[in-house]
Amino acid sequence: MVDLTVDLKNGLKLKNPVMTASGTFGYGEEYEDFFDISRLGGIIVKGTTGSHREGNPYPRMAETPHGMLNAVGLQNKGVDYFAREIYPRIKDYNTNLLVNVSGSTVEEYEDVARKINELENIPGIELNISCPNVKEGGMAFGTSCPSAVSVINAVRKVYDNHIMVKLSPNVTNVAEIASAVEGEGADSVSLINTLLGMAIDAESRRPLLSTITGGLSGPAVKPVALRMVWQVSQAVKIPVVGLGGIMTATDAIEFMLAGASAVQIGTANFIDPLVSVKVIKGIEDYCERHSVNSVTELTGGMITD
Amino acid sequence: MVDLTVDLKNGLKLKNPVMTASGTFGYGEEYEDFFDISRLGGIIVKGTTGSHREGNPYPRMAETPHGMLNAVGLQNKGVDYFAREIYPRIKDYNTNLLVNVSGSTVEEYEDVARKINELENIPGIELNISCPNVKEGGMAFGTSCPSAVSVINAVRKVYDNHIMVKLSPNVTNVAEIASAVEGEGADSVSLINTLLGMAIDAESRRPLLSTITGGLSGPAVKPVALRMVWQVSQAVKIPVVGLGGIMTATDAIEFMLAGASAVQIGTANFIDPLVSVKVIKGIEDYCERHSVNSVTELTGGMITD
Amino acid sequence: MKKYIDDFTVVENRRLNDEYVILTLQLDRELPEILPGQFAEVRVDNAPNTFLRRPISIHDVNLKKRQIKLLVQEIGEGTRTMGSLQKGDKLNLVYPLGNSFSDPDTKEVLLVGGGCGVAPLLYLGRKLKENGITPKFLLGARDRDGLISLDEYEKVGEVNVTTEDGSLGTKGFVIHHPLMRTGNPGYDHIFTCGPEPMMKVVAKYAEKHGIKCEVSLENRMACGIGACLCCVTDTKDGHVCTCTDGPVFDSTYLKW
Amino acid sequence: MKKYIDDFTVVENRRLNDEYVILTLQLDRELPEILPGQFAEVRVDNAPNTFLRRPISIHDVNLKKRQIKLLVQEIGEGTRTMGSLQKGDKLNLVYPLGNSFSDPDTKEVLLVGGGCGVAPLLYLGRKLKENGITPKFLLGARDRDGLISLDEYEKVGEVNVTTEDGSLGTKGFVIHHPLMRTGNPGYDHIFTCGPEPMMKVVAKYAEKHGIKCEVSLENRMACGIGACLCCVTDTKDGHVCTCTDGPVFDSTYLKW
Ligand SMILES: Cc1cc2nc3c(=O)[nH]c(=O)nc-3n(C[C@H](O)[C@H](O)[C@H](O)COP(=O)(O)OP(=O)(O)OC[C@H]3O[C@@H](n4cnc5c(N)ncnc54)[C@H](O)[C@@H]3O)c2cc1C
Ligand SMILES: Cc1cc2nc3c(=O)[nH]c(=O)nc-3n(C[C@H](O)[C@H](O)[C@H](O)COP(=O)(O)OP(=O)(O)OC[C@H]3O[C@@H](n4cnc5c(N)ncnc54)[C@H](O)[C@@H]3O)c2cc1C
Ligand SMILES: Cc1cc2nc3c(=O)[nH]c(=O)nc-3n(C[C@H](O)[C@H](O)[C@H](O)COP(=O)(O)O)c2cc1C
Ligand SMILES: Cc1cc2nc3c(=O)[nH]c(=O)nc-3n(C[C@H](O)[C@H](O)[C@H](O)COP(=O)(O)O)c2cc1C
Ligand code: FES
Ligand code: FES
Repeated sequence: MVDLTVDLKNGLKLKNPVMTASGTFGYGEEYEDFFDISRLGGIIVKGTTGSHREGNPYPRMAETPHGMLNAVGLQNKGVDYFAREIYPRIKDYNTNLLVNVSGSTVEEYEDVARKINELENIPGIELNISCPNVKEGGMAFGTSCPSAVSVINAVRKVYDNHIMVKLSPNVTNVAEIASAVEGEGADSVSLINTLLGMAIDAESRRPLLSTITGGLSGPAVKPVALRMVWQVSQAVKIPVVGLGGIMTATDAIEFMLAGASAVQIGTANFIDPLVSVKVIKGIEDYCERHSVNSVTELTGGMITD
Repeated sequence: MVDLTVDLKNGLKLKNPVMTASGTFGYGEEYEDFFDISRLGGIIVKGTTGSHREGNPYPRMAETPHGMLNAVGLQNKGVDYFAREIYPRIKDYNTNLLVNVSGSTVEEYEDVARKINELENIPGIELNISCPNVKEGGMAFGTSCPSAVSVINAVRKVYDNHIMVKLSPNVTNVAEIASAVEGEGADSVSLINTLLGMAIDAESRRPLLSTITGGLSGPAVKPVALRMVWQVSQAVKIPVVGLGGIMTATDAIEFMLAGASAVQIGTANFIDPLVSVKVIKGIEDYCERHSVNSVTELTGGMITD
Repeated sequence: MKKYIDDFTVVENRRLNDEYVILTLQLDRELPEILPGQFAEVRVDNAPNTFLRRPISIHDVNLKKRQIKLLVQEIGEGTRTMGSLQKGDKLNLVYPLGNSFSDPDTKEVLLVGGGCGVAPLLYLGRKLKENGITPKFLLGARDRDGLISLDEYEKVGEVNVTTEDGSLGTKGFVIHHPLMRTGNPGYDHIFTCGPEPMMKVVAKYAEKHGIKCEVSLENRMACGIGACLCCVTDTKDGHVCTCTDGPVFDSTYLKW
Repeated sequence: MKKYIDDFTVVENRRLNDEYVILTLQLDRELPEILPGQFAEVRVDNAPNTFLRRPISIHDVNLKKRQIKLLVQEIGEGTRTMGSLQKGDKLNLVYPLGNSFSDPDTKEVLLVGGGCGVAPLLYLGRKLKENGITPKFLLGARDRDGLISLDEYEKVGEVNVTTEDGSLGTKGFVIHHPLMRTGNPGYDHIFTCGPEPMMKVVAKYAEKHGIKCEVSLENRMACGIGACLCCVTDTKDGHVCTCTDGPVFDSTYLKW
């Protein structure tokens, strides 16, 4: 029997290293028809902000080679609505529910985190300082050390449980930012959020997204994500959660070998709603085949002699 | 009849906007069997350094979803060998030959540029301050404004003809770097060079490249490239040359609509050695179909109202 | 309604013309309930540039044979790959998705379709007929070749057609058909699916004459199940998902 | 040698076993000259995860019929897609690529192959025979199922085999075959193609006994024509391209 559990510390224990990524798995409910979602290591729910947001105008999505661009722009009904209407429906899932927290100002991050702090069955938040699809805040916080630090510092004061910080890949030196947020008390980092991209329809000469640019995800970005996970895991001591283009168990294992303690699956859920359970099973099979007793042995297991 | 000519200024006039990208088209000779390479708008020959370089150990290549990683590491026989042995063989091609110039130090860039300056049939150089596959110099020059500036400044003093500066996508703010090199007298900028990526073989647990990380190219990177071309073309007045994942005429047209005056084709040459002439033809057809008299009308023609 | 992921087997690929095929797909067990207006997210294998699933309406359902039909218009790599499927090939569907056309309060209904928007109207018409309502169809196309398998619709109700070039039926758009002239139109509920400009004029006409009008929207979809929020449309309640709150909307609810 | 890009038509796909197929491809015009040891870069369509071409050796050439054969071992998506091609399908090749096995100065030659490395040896053997040299083959595999279409090789020369499990021929690796024992070996030129560890022991044996040895290397290739410099191998002259300076090298030239 392979031990699939992973302890990300400060209250975040996963039954297996597979979580679903924010914005791609709704509140979990959307996938209930397909499988028992309590089998997941964790679910990161949608990006949540201080108040209701309509998100960006339509169109918000474009397909690209082995990937997609989105420009959802954090559409959500705000943290109070979440706490009142959604939390009661989902709080008893037997898995880790993390709320992806976003904001336009440091105060907004703080406000949302404080309110989530009061919800008992939420073991942690994922601080999204890397959303490329909002005009204010979002990615701007995650692309420089001082601004990243200011968010973590403020949130750490009001939030007791696990803080996972989601990093932007749209930077020159991701390891530097990871170290900075580690220094402010982040419990873990997750990466990557989407790469800023763009698509045009040559016939109409118009951008395919209402916002012109959007966030690129899917297998196309996997090589970049893997490289960043490797760089960050060498720079920090806190656990690293890897994501970006994971479609199969082999992809997930690659992220763990590069240094991730756990992984998240995003875009792949759209193509195969069952992908996350298949990945869990595939990791287990791999461990058995390679006589790995605990999945934690994979973390950073890349051989580079 | 569509006018396909593009004037990139300071001596670089293209018969059409399609060039081939450095490191993917050898010295042109490799493709002579397939078509008349004088039909190209230009050829950017291999990365050339001050002296002979063996490049990185094998393996140097890995396939990724809709892309590839390479870690060639600027293997070349040095500028003197180029001037003595290769230049005489290729100098009479009836197209623009640009030499892609690389170095580990500012002096090396300067040295190579000075020597190329003496070769009559080379209308320009492409300054590669963005190679991710060398230990020293390379991308390091292209990821901060001061170091980029130092290279352009030194080379501008010794090189009279067209200087195209090739930018790295591995930065937080590519427009800022583009503006900085424009300020130092660059005649044009080309982008993107490869995105730093990585691939692992899960079974052997080893990286697929000898250098662990390498440069990602191909359609996977196109959305990022297009976005950067758009950002840069709004920030500078000098011409922008767009590349990254172009496989078809439609892709090339998208780059022009986003702001490119010309394009380069890289990885696609490996899949279809005839791709560049097909793209030229496709651009011409598009212009006819859309009643565009001069291809220059496409540049920046994206409609964003 | 519970959603499923299933591999269907292609039992027939009937090519109607250059552009359109009807795929008949069979399941190896009982079909779940499927409502008219619902769609499936189809996974397209072996199409190198088709990454996401493709939303396709349920064109027809035969519970006894455990078969569904898809009417596919080939416009890109995904739909062309579907169009080239052969008997025995597998096709993976996430289904049934979306809401559905409502049960009308009246017996006088008009089903207006254009282009591949005629797809969901066949199953809708059949269901209406089962419930004792004989619908009228008004189908529009560029030319006679664009009007496909009319015989199937004729089995269900009266079929009226328009073509832009006048090669069949009334010349012009659906809105130019006598059925869409003012004065007692003989129906008080319209269901429409087709190009957005068409649906907009139909909806405007309906609103003007106090006729209830339900439209079935298309949108760029990634998940099809309400998880990604990519497919929003603007309504009186702000942005809602076309894939779960729709694809069928009362026209007056939309910010058109 | 001039290189070409051509669409070939599959005229036969002969499945040898679970793992191997032989594709016979026909050109609609005269074939250019092709040398033994050369390869083609094959474009694999309809395989979503196969982006680059795949290098495959020329297994056999029939100028009169304008046909070439490829022996394909299915190990991944690209080769599996090739293996599933059917009569009438098209396959786009950039060819002929690389150098070739040399013309030996002797009449006593041994062709040593392992796994899918036997592929180029058939055409080589046939060419040698045309030039009055009857080659000996020594072919190795894991088991008897790995030894494929031996009859074709037997038409050309004496065939000796080894299998790791002893299910056919000598038990062990090619190096364990009597032909590879010291003492008058009866040949003074070896051509070998197969897994690198196999070629290394063969080359070491040859060097020790003063026998000339040419090896055909594999490598990860992007362009196949010397443009990308991805496929280097380390030699006495430093890094050279396997695709243009090779794939055939004198074993003493390599830094093994
Ligand atoms: C709820 C719903 C039901 C549908 N029912 C049917 C049906 O029954 N039969 C049918 O043939 N088609 C139907 N469609 C449309 C179908 O989904 C698209 O034609 C298909 O996704 C195109 O895929 P492709 O790979 O062939 O083309 P692509 O190469 O992806 O696209 C070709 C062109 O079509 C545009 N396009 C692609 N997808 C859409 C879309 N969803 N909406 C608008 N434009 C798009 C692209 O921008 C591009 O210009 C439906 C769409 C929706 C949302
Ligand atoms: C000059 C040359 C001649 C060849 N001749 C033949 C031939 O006649 N018949 C034949 O079946 N094969 C031949 N090969 C090998 C063939 O190119 C690979 O098997 C093929 O590219 C694998 O593609 P795939 O998509 O099936 O597998 P992939 O999914 O790409 O790879 C499957 C596994 O094989 C490894 N691999 C892929 N390509 C290579 C390679 N080029 N070298 C070593 N390992 C690789 C991958 O790392 C992976 O572990 C030749 C290779 C070269 C360089
Ligand atoms: C439609 C969509 C919506 C997303 N919304 C969010 C979000 O609200 N918050 C966030 O941190 N990341 C969001 N992301 C990013 C993903 O969580 C993930 O970081 C990214 O997609 C890369 O992973 P993938 O390639 O597995 O999808 C979104 C991604 C997509 C595709
Ligand atoms: C094998 C290979 C070698 C390359 N060598 C160089 C080089 O020497 N100098 C350089 O500036 N760019 C080099 N590049 C980068 C390309 O010129 C180009 O910027 C990049 O591949 C993106 O374009 P593409 O997606 O069309 O290939 C190389 C790319 C590849 C794939
Ligand atoms: S397509 Fe994902 S929410 Fe509608
Ligand atoms: S494969 Fe490109 S140089 Fe050999």
